[in-house]
Amino acid sequence: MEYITITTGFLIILAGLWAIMTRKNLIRIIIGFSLFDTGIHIVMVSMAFVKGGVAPILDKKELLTDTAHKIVDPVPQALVLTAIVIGLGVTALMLAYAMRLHQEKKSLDIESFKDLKW
Amino acid sequence: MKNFIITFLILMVVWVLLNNTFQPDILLVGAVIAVFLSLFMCKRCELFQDMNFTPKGIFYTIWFLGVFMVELIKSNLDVTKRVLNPALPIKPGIVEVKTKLKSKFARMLLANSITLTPGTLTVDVVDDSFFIHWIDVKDEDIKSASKEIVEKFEKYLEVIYG
Amino acid sequence: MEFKIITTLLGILMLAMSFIAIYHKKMIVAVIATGAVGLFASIMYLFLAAPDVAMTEAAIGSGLSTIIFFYVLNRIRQNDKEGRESDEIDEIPNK
Amino acid sequence: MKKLLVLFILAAFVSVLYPLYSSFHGSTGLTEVSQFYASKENIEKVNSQNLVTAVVVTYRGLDTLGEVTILFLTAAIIAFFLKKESDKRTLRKNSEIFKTAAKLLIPIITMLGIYIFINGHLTPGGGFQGGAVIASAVILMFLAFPNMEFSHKFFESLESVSGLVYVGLAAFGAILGLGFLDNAILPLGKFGELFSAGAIPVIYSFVGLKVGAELSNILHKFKSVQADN
Amino acid sequence: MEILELIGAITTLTGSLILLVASIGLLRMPDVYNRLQVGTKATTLGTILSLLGIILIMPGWWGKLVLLIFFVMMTSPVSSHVLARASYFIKIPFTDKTVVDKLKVSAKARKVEYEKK
Amino acid sequence: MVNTILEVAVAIILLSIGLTMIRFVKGKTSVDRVIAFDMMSIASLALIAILSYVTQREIYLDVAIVYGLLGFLAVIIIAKYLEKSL
Repeated sequence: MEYITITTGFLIILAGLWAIMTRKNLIRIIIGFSLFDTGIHIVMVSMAFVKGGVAPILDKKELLTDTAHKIVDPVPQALVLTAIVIGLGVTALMLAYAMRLHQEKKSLDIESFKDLKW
Repeated sequence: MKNFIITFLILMVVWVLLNNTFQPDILLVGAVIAVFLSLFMCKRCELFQDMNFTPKGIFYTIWFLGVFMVELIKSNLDVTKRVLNPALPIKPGIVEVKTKLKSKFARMLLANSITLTPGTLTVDVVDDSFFIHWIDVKDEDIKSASKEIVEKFEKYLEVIYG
Repeated sequence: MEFKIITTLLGILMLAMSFIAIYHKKMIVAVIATGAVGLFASIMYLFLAAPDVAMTEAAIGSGLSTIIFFYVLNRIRQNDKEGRESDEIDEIPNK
Repeated sequence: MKKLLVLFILAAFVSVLYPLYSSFHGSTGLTEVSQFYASKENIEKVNSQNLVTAVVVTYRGLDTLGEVTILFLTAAIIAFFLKKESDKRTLRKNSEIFKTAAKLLIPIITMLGIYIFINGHLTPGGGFQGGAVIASAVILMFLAFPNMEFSHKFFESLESVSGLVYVGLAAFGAILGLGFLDNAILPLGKFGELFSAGAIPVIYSFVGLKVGAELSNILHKFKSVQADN
Repeated sequence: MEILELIGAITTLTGSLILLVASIGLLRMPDVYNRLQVGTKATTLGTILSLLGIILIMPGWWGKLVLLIFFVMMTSPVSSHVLARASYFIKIPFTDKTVVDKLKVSAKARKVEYEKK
Repeated sequence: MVNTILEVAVAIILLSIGLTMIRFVKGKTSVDRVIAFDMMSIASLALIAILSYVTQREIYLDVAIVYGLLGFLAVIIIAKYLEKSL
């Protein structure tokens, strides 16, 4: 099963990258970043999956003996949990920038922001 | 005061359902949080003002739930019949119905029940008339439409919410 | 229960949704599709035995970020002089 | 021409990722670090049912501190960038049914958020998820009653007080000689009950309050000025 | 005990069948309002029946499942009402089979202009 | 026996999610797509409940509650955006 999810994750990463590089609208580019994020999270969680493992929450007696051989890896899950929250912060920040740029130039097209081009 | 007590009770029920135990320490924590929340949220709300706490009211609440479940199942049989029929027998339209209910909470319950029962969907509410999208219009007149759609719930809600 | 088939179907749905998110003409449909990718991802995390991550993804990655997207689209529409939607704005040649 | 360049970049990316993908054969066991975290003596030392929470709050507690700081910085930068316009628009009145339902649902949703972050060491969830649920209750309030006054002062002071308590609790462990963000500053309790796992529920509750206040602030910044409903 | 589990499983199966009917209705109905009708009713009952089945199979879990049922019953009609109100406001067209529109008459009498799309 | 019936139920729910997906792609108006999104999220809620029985973990139901809540909020905010009163 982990092969299927990891493949999905990589394909979504590629789709997000494609959106970032080919789309013109700023909001669409931010959507691409969001997809990229989701793909990376799926890849990381599927790397943590152990065959036959259960969720690392020990609410049953039988899980307490020899825990390490029954659960899936908790560390990558904790990292992904952190990454999702930071992803929200990054998305919010990018959207605020996009809104500000639209207030300045009345356009969302990335081609119209070439003040720094030489 | 009535509002405060009812909000507190609802929050406690939610807390007990979530934890699914009756241990005293958990109940104590829940009570502290619920008192704090209902003090904080219920400064101005007048949601449960008109509720009647008589035995008759409680009996009618249970009876209302039963009627509602029966109507929900009937509505689904109706929908299934219409959807699976190859001819797609629908005759939709928006009709107007009147209600006598004054309490806001009762009106919300009435609108939700209308939405979940056979072929009707509340589209808009203006003063005391509800505008309802009916999938199979039988009667365009206000009075007979009201009788068809509203009355079966209204008589229970009238008792519960005075 | 055969988890493999269910995850395969979820993966196909997610890929279709991300395709819609990239290529659909209307911006609001694209944003809804992004939210749907998050929702399916959250179910996939449950199959991968990660309920904590699933809850975070459902609440934050899919829920709150969709809501922020809509607030921003609304303000862009408000700031635009003619009240155009965000997907109509970039069609104008800006020369 | 440009499409070709993009394709080339994508191909380069794929060629970098491919070894990672092809060398993946599904993990068969935990890594050494995780085995250390999941060993019997360490579980008894932290006494938390949810191992993810144990990792997030104690072992990797500094990361969480940094994450909360990042959220705070995001809120500050957004407030700096977005200027408030003062235009007043007339909005369409909300339907009465939606308002009544919101009045009923807001306390219940807040209760749910509090449950999620207090039980962070027993069930999935914790400070971040609970904070997000509380923020969604605030959004429901924005949607149902657009011109209700939102007391910035209260939320900002809630945020700073809970942040201070969080750092204070973390430093308290270091003062006692146990380590920064150690959970043994409170009695550990019996495994699997609400009052167990030492300071984890307390710390996570304050993280939850802080995250909820911060997210509500960010969302309020994105909401435009409105009047006349 | 086993009979109860079997009844629960069959209830869940019924719920999923109702969800299937809902999705077929979503495909077949001609306009937004009719789709909304089918969607709301059938999904609500389908979900409630599925959750009831799980309660019958695992009676120890009733707390959270009852809360979930209450939640679905409270939120689903409200969200569909808000959607219907919005789609009437932005003048999404009715199907040709529609026979009567009382809301239009009433809006004219109250001098409320709905927005032109 | 119970497991077999539940497998059939899961297959039917997945089928209905797929059919809803067709409506999402075909669309016509944005409101149609929003309805499809709402239906998908509610159907997935039933899927999560069945999954929590199959894996015998009660804790998954917490995820389902949060899931339902956020789906409801998303639908409301889209409706308010469409009628230009956000």
